[in-house]
This record gives sequence, structure tokens and C-alpha cells, in this order.
Amino acid sequence: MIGFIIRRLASMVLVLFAVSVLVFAIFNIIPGGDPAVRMAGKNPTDVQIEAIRKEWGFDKPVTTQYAKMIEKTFDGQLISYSNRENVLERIKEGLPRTLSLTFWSSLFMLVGGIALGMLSALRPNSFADRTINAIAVVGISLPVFWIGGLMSYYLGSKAGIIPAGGYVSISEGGVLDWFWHLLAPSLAISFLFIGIYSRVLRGDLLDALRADYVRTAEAKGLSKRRVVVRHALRNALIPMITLWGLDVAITLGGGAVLTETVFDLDGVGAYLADSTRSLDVPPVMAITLLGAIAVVVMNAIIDILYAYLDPRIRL
Amino acid sequence: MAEATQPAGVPASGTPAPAATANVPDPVAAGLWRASWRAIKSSWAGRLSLLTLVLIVASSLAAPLWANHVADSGPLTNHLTDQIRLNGELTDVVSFEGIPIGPTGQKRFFLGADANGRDIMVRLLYGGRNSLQISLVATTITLLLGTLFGLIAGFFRGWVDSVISRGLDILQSTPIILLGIALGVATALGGINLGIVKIPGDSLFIPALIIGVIQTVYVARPLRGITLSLRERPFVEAARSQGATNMRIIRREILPNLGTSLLVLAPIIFAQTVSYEAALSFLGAGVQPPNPSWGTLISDGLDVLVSAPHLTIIPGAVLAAMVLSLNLLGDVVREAIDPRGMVAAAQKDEH
Amino acid sequence: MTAPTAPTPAGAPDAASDLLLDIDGLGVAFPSERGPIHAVRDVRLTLRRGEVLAVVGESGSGKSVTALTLLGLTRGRGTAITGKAEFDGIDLIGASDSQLRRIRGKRIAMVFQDPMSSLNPVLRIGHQIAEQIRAHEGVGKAEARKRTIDALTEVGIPRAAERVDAYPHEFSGGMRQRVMIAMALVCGPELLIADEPTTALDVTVQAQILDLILRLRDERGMSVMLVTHDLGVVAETADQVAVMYGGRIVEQAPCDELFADPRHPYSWGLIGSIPPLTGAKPEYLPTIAGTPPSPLALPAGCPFRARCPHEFEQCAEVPPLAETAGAPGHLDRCWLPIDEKRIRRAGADGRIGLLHDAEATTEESA
Amino acid sequence: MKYTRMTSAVAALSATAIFAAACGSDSDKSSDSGSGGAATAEAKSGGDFTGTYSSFPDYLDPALSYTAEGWTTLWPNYTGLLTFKHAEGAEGSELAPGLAEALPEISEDGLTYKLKLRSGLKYSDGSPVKASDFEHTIKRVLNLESGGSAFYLSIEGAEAYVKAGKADGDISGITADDATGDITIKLATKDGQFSFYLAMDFAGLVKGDTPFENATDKPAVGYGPYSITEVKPNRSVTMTKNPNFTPLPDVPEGKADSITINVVKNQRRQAQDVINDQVDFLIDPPTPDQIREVKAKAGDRYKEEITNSTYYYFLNLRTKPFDDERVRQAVGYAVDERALARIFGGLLAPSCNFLPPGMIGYEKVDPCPWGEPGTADVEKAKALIKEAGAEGTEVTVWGNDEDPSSPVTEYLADTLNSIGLKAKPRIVDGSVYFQTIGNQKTKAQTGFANWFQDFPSPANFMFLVDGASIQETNNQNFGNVDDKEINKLIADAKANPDINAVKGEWAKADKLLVDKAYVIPYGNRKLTKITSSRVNFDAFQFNPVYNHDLTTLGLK
Repeated sequence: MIGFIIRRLASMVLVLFAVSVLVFAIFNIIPGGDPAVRMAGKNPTDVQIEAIRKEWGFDKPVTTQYAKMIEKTFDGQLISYSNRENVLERIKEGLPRTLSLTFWSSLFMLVGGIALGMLSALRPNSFADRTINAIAVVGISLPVFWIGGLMSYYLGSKAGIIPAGGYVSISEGGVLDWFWHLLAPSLAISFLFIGIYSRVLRGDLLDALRADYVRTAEAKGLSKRRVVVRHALRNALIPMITLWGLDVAITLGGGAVLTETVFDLDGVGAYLADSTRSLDVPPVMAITLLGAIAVVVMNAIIDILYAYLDPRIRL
Repeated sequence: MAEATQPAGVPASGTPAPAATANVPDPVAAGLWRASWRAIKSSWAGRLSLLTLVLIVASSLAAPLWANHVADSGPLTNHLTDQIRLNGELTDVVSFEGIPIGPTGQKRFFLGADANGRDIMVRLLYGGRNSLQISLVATTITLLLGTLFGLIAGFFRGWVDSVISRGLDILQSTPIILLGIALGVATALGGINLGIVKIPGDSLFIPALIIGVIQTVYVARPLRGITLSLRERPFVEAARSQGATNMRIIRREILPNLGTSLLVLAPIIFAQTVSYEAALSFLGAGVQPPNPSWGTLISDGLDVLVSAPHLTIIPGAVLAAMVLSLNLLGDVVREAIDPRGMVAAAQKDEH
Repeated sequence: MTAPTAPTPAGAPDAASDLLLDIDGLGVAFPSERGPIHAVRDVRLTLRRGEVLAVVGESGSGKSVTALTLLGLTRGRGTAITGKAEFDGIDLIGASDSQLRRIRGKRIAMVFQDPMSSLNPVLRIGHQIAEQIRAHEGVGKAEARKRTIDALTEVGIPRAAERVDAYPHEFSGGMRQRVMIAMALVCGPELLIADEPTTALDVTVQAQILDLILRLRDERGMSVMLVTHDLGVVAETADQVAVMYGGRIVEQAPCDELFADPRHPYSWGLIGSIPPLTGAKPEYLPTIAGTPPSPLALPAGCPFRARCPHEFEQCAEVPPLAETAGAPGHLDRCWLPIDEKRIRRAGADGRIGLLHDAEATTEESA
Repeated sequence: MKYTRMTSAVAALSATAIFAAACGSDSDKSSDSGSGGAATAEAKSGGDFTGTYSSFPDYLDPALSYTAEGWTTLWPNYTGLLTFKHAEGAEGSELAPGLAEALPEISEDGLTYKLKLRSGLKYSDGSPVKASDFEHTIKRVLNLESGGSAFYLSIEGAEAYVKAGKADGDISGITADDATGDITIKLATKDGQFSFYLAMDFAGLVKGDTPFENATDKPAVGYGPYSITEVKPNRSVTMTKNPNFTPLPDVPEGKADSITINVVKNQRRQAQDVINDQVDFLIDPPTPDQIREVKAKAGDRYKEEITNSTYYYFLNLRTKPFDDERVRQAVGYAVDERALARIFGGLLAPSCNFLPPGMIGYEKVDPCPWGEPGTADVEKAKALIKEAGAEGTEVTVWGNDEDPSSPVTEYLADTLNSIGLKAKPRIVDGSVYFQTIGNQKTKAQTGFANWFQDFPSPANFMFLVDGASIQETNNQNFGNVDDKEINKLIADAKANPDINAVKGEWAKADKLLVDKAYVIPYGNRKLTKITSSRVNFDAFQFNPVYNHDLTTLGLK
């Protein structure tokens, strides 16, 4: 276990370093992206630009700037170039939204994926299976920003069935309203993943149902339900759960950019997208690192979960 | 992005490996294409999606014909103050409040106009052209680079493999849509300048290159796994014992056997590329205005969803149809030449 | 050269002569794109309490399908099961799924070939056994666990109280099969179906497992249906033997009788291919020429026809499974007259039947 | 204020200065527009109001805020020594004493400004307002390298203070006496516009112990009818009536008890909410495709206001083909303001002047030399291009990705193509656009530009075309307009603190600019006022400098 933790930490450091250098490099090559000039605002004067360069360290060598930025990221002192707000504070602001979105969407993905995958696999090549397969392919093929935009308008603004967008926290509107506002965006994200998961699960479950141990379980006189759930599904779920964990991590780390944008959720993903488009490096750096950490940690959790689900695996 | 970038059934990433090692499809050097073709021809889904693909590609190719001979307007031509005769009445192409005309069903402005009074039908056709061009180039880049890295990592193993695999890990730890946005925004501003090669910022090659490179991981990983087990096969051992060089083994023994995997992956990667391009362009980091692409058309359309919903619905539907057809085609081909899902297994079994 | 000695079953209970399993005219056909596959046709078998019945055949002969069908494990979409299979008077073919479920594991238990893949790799073995107990008997967790440990001890697993919480991969092959047997026997079944229980194991372990099965049979008086391709195993364990080929039973006889006087050319081939236990090893073992027929393309008439060196015109018709006069309980499915068989058999392989041949002939002439 | 962006941030420092123009053509469905300052029927006091912004103010710190949202929000909470009158139209552009007793006394040489702080004033936390707080206020602007620091660098010692980089340093040009309230400001260089700077938001007084850091999360204590009582950064801000506020002659008490502003990015939803009376006011206009609906459903609480802004195409005189006057004229002929107005969804008042109509010094250029607004003469333009031998010249038309810059840029590119040039648009990100085209190395030939006023003086517009303001980098004279005659007119006029005295010079410079086709102005942005039905719509003023005057928001 200790070896596992050390390995994971080492890989996290490596990933964080690489990702941060990548981000830093990309944004440093951009022409016309002089942050000092941007911060100087609408009427820049040389005196002021110079003062900004000095105070913010833009006159230092790139390596120093990089080191400084990483240091600030980790001690929470990172400041946005476009409006000088504390990046970490702003991320903390957006995180509940992104977390909520992640929560519901990952729930939908999981439940939807398992339900459809099981329905499909239990009656292979039946009408239900074919229908589900068709739905899955369609789900995988629908652009989320498109379906999201249409949902937001037609179900939201026009029909008034769901809120057209925005976020209501539990403390503001209670659990119901909170959920209600997240329903459409969570579903919009889930379509794709339900499509993917149901197909992955279908394949694995079919394999599992053909496995010898399932035959054993049947021969033992267990109920059909127990055979499917306890024996087949338990094994077949492992690959799907792995995928799911990683996707959750990515959504958490700002991956739901399109959905957050279309549904006006203004979480971490939308913040990242805005910052990236306006070339505001500090938030991009912080959120990318956050995302990378989420992925690495989630990967570790998946591995642990994996070892739990499949005792043959050693950490 | 987590969203819209996963190929059908392709796992998000380096999953902790199920214990099994990657299986390898049987080396069937010839006949892959024929088998695929037969499968496509004989299945309902295959025929339908092929027809859709052909229709979309053909209409995109025919864009200049429609522009010059039917709509009488280029994809970038503004008609802000023009009027056309609709049901015998002169009608503004763009109203005073800036609301563009809806579908006319006539030659001109068949699908209506956008906010600049440009003919949407023409832009849709040209947009398809741009999207397809980019996706085609990007897919080619992805397959080439993916094969290269997968092959090298899987064949040479050791530190080469470690370096490449860690690199792929890192690529997968970042939501790739964000990487795409960052690169897209950065390069759109200044273009790419590599000394000898200069690509202007509005070139279609830039998004193609970005998408192509970023998606490499989805090909490199499975091919690495397959190469890893191919190199242990008897025929490779045999070649080695006869003193064949690494290059020769790769060229003669390994590469031909990657054919199945590539053919299975290609449509899925293509589908993914089309979605990815659309997403990037939607966020303004792909095709640069005023050039149309399906993504920018949807983005423009959403601004006027209330008054002109077709501007969102139509490009999105074409995009979805394209991706759907590619995914279905991918399914059909996979079932035909990789019925035991070995390529998919290799995608899952990583590390 | 001597044929393997066929020991008489130690202490087979004489009293238990009542019929436990009665199969008649059993047919199983699976659907496929190219029409139904008749995996099993017209199988007739009986098994008495306390008896060991061996079903022998190559893979694809229908022996496993027959066994699985008894437990309803071949039921599925499109599978056509015909004929009769009665277990202690219960119609196994017509039984509902839930009726069958109550029999499975409780009254008829099954042990499979590969103990690695047949145990669920992600569940503790104790759990896998206990859940069977709990599925059939309304006992609590603690009670189920206690009985699980007892069952494991009984099959000879050392430190069962600890090992009960281990996972399958933590056992050796032989131990895993013991676990399987413990699982099969934990509810005290009247019939144990063992499908190639020793095939995946090495020779010494094989013997231990067979001994274990026989010992338990003796202690509990249960019946065993042993499905195998290994005549060596049969010879050591079975009371009755049925030889299957191409989905049909081609010969059926008490164990001694079969080895002493095999009637069907296929049986000759099978017996001939057993390596001799004593004497010089031959340079090569005789094998049956050709390959088993695909169930999709069975020849018309006698299924063994295509590989049989003794084929003649009448083989175009399926021979009946008939008893030869004077040998009650010994049936076979071959058109050749009995005398002709004996002559040809000696010509085919001098080893077969030599030991008892004279006796048999004497008896007959007597 | 500057190239603000319409969708997100904008907005609008506008001037409805001239109501006649304001309620022109299409916007007059609204009831009798509040003419001049004398608003009809005062709003009732009381009530808690909510409003919606598309984006959160850049800063809730007067030293830093440089967007319309910020100024609109901060004005009721921070008052400077000087201020602008709480009124609409021309009157709203007039300077008035705020915390100072009177307008400044300016010395003969124009370098010394003397003011006296009113006595007995208390900040919102009850502590006394001190004269030295003024120096602290200016120091914060400079030390935080605010976008507004350019305005105060002319104060003696200001540059040295910035360069030293020490917050507690001294600005030698400012002396304040807390006992008497006397404040003296010495300038290093003469600047006729300095009084305006004192009325700008940046100089809104904050308490002397306000730290030298962005105070958005914890707004500084100031003096005004309201004080900010709750901030959820990027989400909402609430201001409530300031109990320690004493009305000043030109700073009346606010009407509402409290005003809460929420950020809703979806503009379509914003308009829906206000139509349905769920929200009391908006500052951003509805989306073009909603305007028809808004007019139909809430015509009596919707009004379009022309802002003091100008939208134009710059033509770089240092690059081909725009060094040729005929080519520039051709562009003037070819550009159709009617087409552009449609791109703006109707929220553009076409004009060919560079100065906005609400500005002192505006005189309509009549007739427009290159065709009246709403006409285009492509044939003539083609002929001119031919004559200049510029056919087929490659032109890159620059624009940014903010609406409406992008379509406006694409329109120009298409137009240039239609008259014989070979143009293609180049759209770059809004955040780096102006520094990109403001770099001489870019050699931006032509493109999109706009300007929203910082303070109501033509000087704030004409520096964009002043030869003296050309720079290598961060150039704001994108077209490098450098005309001796215009330069002189600007130099003379801006040195004079009395705008009214130099009206003629400004008008002349404006006309020259247009006649020589140095820039192609095409109109002024219109903004909108929309309220819920319980708001006294006419009493809710639209100030030319600060836009929606939240102190006038009240019940019917």
C-alpha cells in the first residue's frame, strides 16, 4: 500500500509538472498576450506598464515566472490577470456548481449505463437490445452543445418544463430546486456516456453471463436475480466503473466546458473556458492543475476500488 | 472535454488494467476491405449510414455548384440590405431589427440567411466542406502518429515505451477539449511559425493539426497493446531467428498485422474528430470566422434560436447524422473483421 | 498386455436399487443460423440410488449437454428439449424454472471441469458456498458459515476456518476442485453430476479427487453421474457406463461388462486408446482415425459411419440401441451381429476384450 | 471608457444627451421620454429592487473599476470631490461639486487646482471624511496600477510615486489639510480636462485606511447615497441606503431601500425575467431577436438610448492601399450604415460624424461627404479604387470575437471585396485585440474600432485620431491619423478647461476628419432601459456618463 501511494504521488508530481509546463508554454508563445499591457487597462501608459512588470515579475526570466506562478498556485495567492481576483477564491465559488453537476451527471451516467447495458445484455438481439443499441449510438453521436442548447431553449425557455439554465444552491432553493436546475445539464452530459457505458457493459455482461462461474451459480440453484446481479454484473461492472471514474474526474476538473457554457452554470469548466479564451493564464493554470489532480486522485481511487472489486489485483 | 470527444465505446483512458493481456486479431493480411465492404453492403445500418455519408460528402463537394448556379452567392457574401421576392412580396433578407429571413424554399436563401445576410444553405455546404477537410486531415494525422507511437512503444518496450506511455498518460490527464481550446486560441492569434513552415492563424490546417495530434492517444494506446503481443508471436520469433532487422520485422511482420485494428479504429476516430472539430469551432477555437463549419454555424445559430431555430437545428442535425453514420459504419466494420472485439479489448487493457 | 483392472465399486449399497434418474428419448437441439443443431438425440439412461454412472465420449458427443440439460442449464431461447427426464419422479424437462431452482444445488448438484473458471473469482469461497445453503435452507448467516466450514473440512481442506474467507485464486487447482465438491455436497444432494471433474488437474490430484467423490458417495449413499472422456477414470469408478457419440448413446453396459466385452466399434477405439498401465509402452497409441463429426453435419444413419472401418450398407440407417440376447443391461447401437463384432474386435486391437473373452464365450455357449 | 464589448461587459457609458436624438425613429413607443433632467413625477421612496447584469463588474473598487457595470454600480456608493449631475441628457454631462464645496479654482497657468472639502461629512461607517483621504484615494489608483492611472499621472510627483512602487510614498503635487479641508493639486503638465478626472469614478473618495489591494470582496468605505452591504463575487452585489449620508446639492438621496444585482449570463433569460416582472431592471439590451417581443409585451417600459460612443472603421494611413485618399473615400462610399444597423439589431444610430451627437462640440456633418447614412454607392467606390490603381490589393480586415465586432468586420471584408479589393477578415480574441492592432509591427490595415466615453469631453474621443498620440506599441490611433491641422485644433481645444469655449474647434476637427476620410465612422451605439412594471420608468434616469442612475430607481 505504501509503495502504491509513493508510486501514485510520484506520478502525480510528474503529471502536474508536465501539464503546468505545457500550459505555461502555450500561453507564453502567444503574440500580443503581454499580461502587463492587459492589466494596464484601457489607457495604458509606459510608467504604469513598467510598474506592473516590476510588481508582478514579468520582467523576470521565464523560469522564475513559472516557478513563481506555481508557488502562488499552491499557496492560494494566484491572481487573475484580467480582473485581479483571487483565482482560488473564484474556483471555490464555482466548485459547488461543478461538483453538483458532476454528482448528478455521474449518477445518471452510472444508473443509465447499467440499466440500459443490463437490459441489452439480458436479452441479446431482442427488440429491446436493438433499440437500446440504437439509442446508445445516437447518444454517442449527439453533440452536447447542440442538444444542450436545444434542451435549454425548448424545454426551458419555451415550454417552461425545466429551468432554462443557471444554478440554485441547496441553501438558496432547497434540494428540490437544486436538483431541478441541474437536471437538464446533467442529462445532456449523460447522453454520451450512457451510450458508451451501456455498450461497454453489454459486451462485458454478455461475456460474464457466458462465464463458467455463472453456470456454477445457476447450478447452485440461486435465483436468476442473484445470479445476474451478484455473479455476472459484479464482474462485468469492473471495466465500466473504471471508465466512469475517469470521466467523473474529468468532469470535476472542468471537463464539462460545453455543458456549463450552454446551461449558464458558471462552474469551474465555464471559468476555465472563459479564461482560456481571454488568455488569462493564472486561472487556466490553476484549473488545469486541479483537473490533473482530480484525474490522478481518481485514478488512484479507481485502482483501490478495482483491487476491492477484483481481489486478484494487487496494488 | 470529457464530453463529445470519446469515440464510441472507446474508454476514456488508461484504465488500470484488467488482468488479461491484449489479444491480437488474427493476422488477416488481405481481404479486410472486402470483408468490411461485404458487411456494409449486407446490413441495413451499414447501407443507410454509407448512403448518409455519401450524401453529406457529395453535397459538401458540390458546394461551389450550389453557390454559383443555384444560390448565386458565395459563403462569405453579405446580403444585409438586399431584398428578395417571397410569395410575390419584396422581403428584407435581414430585417431592421437584425432578424434574418427564414427558409424560403427557393433557390436563393433556401434555408434562410444568417445575421450578416449570408445564404445559410451555401454556408452549410461550405461548412461541411471545411469540417470534413479538417476531420480528414486530422484523422490521417492521428492514425499516422498513433501507429508510429504505438508501434515504437510496443515494439521496443523498455524506456522508449515508458517515455511514450507516460506522455500519453499526461495527455489523458488533461481534459482534451481544454487543451484544444488553449492551443486553438493561441495559434489562431499568431499562426504557427516553425522557421521554415509558416501557417497563418486562419488556416484550416491549424485545427486539423491540433485535433490530429491531441487524439493520437486513442490510437497509440490500443496499437501499443497489440504490438506488444504481436512481437511475441511465433512468426515474429521466426523472422528474428532468421536474422531479420528490427526495421524489417516491423515492416514485414508487424505493420501488416495492424491493419485490422486500424480499419476498426478509423471510422470511430473519424467520428470523434468530427465532433471534436465541431466543439472546438463552437467555442471559437477551431475554424476562424468568417469561414463556416458545422460548429460555428451552430454557435451562430444559438444566438438567434428564438427567431430562427432552423439555424441551430439544421447544422446540428447534419453534424449528428455524420457522426452517427460514422459510428454505425464503425460498428458494422468492427463486427465484420473483429468479431471478438479484440481491438476494443486492447483499448481497454492498458498499462 | 492387460486391460486396466476394473475394481468393483467398494461397498455399493445393494439395497438401493430403486430408480433415481430415468431419462428416455431425450433430445436437445440448439438454434443456429444454419438450422437447429441436434446436440443430443434419443438418449435413454437410468441411474439407481447409490450408483455411479459414467457417461463417456469425445468432446461434442453430447455428454455434457445431457448433464446440463438435467439441471435445465441448456434452457434458453430457441432450445428445443424433447423426451423424458425424471428425477425421483419429478419431470425435469417440464419443470418450471423455479421448481428446477429448488432442485438445483439441493437435490442435484454439479461439479464442473475447470475449478478456476467455475468459481467466481471476485467472491470469497465461503460466501459462494454459504449463499447456496441460504438459497435452499432458511438458515442464518452464522449457521451457513459454520456448515460451510464443516463442508470444507469434510472435503479435506486444511485450516478450513481460515480458508473460508479466501478467494479462489488463492487455492491450488486440486484445492479449488475440493471447494467445488464441498459446494456441491453442502446441501446433501441425492445426485451429483460431475462434469469432467478431474480433467484440468494433474494425475496425482485426479486420483485424490476421484477417491474423495467415491468416499462421499459411499458415506452418503448418493448417486453420481460422472461425465468424462477418460476411460481410465471410468474404469476406476463407475458401476454403469454409457458411451456417447454424435449426440447418441452408442453403447451402454455395466462397467466390467463394457471393458470385458465392448460391442461398438467406437468403444473399441476408445478402449484401445488407453495407455497400458503395465508392460512395454507401444511406440504409438492407436487412435480413432478422423475427427468427431460436427453436430451441424452429422452423417445420415449411424453417426460413427464416417470413421468406422467396419461400415457397410446397413449403416445408412440408424441402428437401434439394442440389447443382445444373453447380456441383460448391455446395449449397443451397431448393425453388426454379435459374433462378427467379437471377431472383428480381436482383429482391430488384440488387447481389447482378451482378458474376459474366453469367459464370455463360455458363458454364452453354456 | 473604451472599446467596451457589447455582449458581455458593456455597456455603456452613454449619453442620452440629446433627447431629441434619443427618442428618434424607432424607440419612441415608450411614453414621453424623460426629457432633460426634469423627470416627470418623482419616484416614490422605499422598496427592495433587483437587477440583472450579464457579467459581474470587473471590480467593486472605484480605484480599479473601468467598465460600465462597475461605474453604474459604484457611482451611488462613492462620491468624489467633484461629480456629474444626477440628470439625463446634456445636464447629466455637467460637472458639479461633490464632496468639495465648489468647482476647483484653477490658477492662471492651469497647473494648480484648489478645492475645499465640505465639513462635517461622515463615511458610511460613521467615521469623518478627511481631506487627506483624497491623496490616499489617488495613491490607490496609482499604486494598484489601475487602468485609470493615466488620468492622474499629470499630477506633480505622480510618476515618481509609481516608479518608487511604495504604497506609503508621497505624491508631492497633492497637499491636503485635514483641519481646514483645503486640498491643493499641482500638475506637472497642463491638462484642460483635469476637472473631469476629479469627477470620474476613480477619484471617488475612500476612507483613509483602505488597504492598497483590490477591494472587490470587501468593498471600501465611501460616501454616497448607498453603501455596498453584501458581495458574492461574480454572483451578486447588494447596496443599501447609507444611514450616514447627508444629501449634497448635486447628490440627492436614493429612492430604493436596497438594490440587489445578480449576474445572469444568459441574456435571453434576463429579458424574459424583466418582462415577467421577476426582475426590476436590466442594463444590457435584449438580444436582437427578442427586441420585437419586448416592444410588444413591454413597450411602455422599454426605451432605447443613444450613448456617447462612436463605432468606426480605422484605415491605416501608413499602409497601402489606405494611404491613398481615393481608396479611403471609396470605403466611405461603399459602407452602408443601414446594413450595419441591422448587424446591431437596430441598436445603432447611423451617423457619419466621429463625435457622438450627445457631445458638446458635435455639429452634424451635413451632407455626409460619402453618402448619407443608409446609402451606399458601390459603383462610385469601384471607380475610385480603379482610379487609384488599387484593384486587387490584399487587405486584412481586423476585428475581435466580441459581438458585434465580428460580423461588422466580416461585413467590411465583404464590402471591400465587392469594390475590387481583395480582403479577408482576421478575427482575434477580444482580450488581446487592441494591443495587437495597436502595435505598429502588426501593420493592421483596417478594421473594427469603437470608443465609449470616459468623461463627457470631445478630447476623450479626439485623442484617438491625434497625431500626437501615435505610439509604437499600445497605439490607440490605430489608423495613424496625423493631420497637422487636426493636430493643432485638438491641441488647442483640449488645453482649455472651458469646453463650451472651444466647441467650434472640436466641430471643425470632426468635420476635417470625415472630409478627408481618415476614419469611417458609421454610428453610435444605442443601449436600452427596461424595467419591471412596478418601477417608475420615467423617473429612472439614464445618465450620459454613468448610464442607469440607480439612485433614481424607485416605485411608481
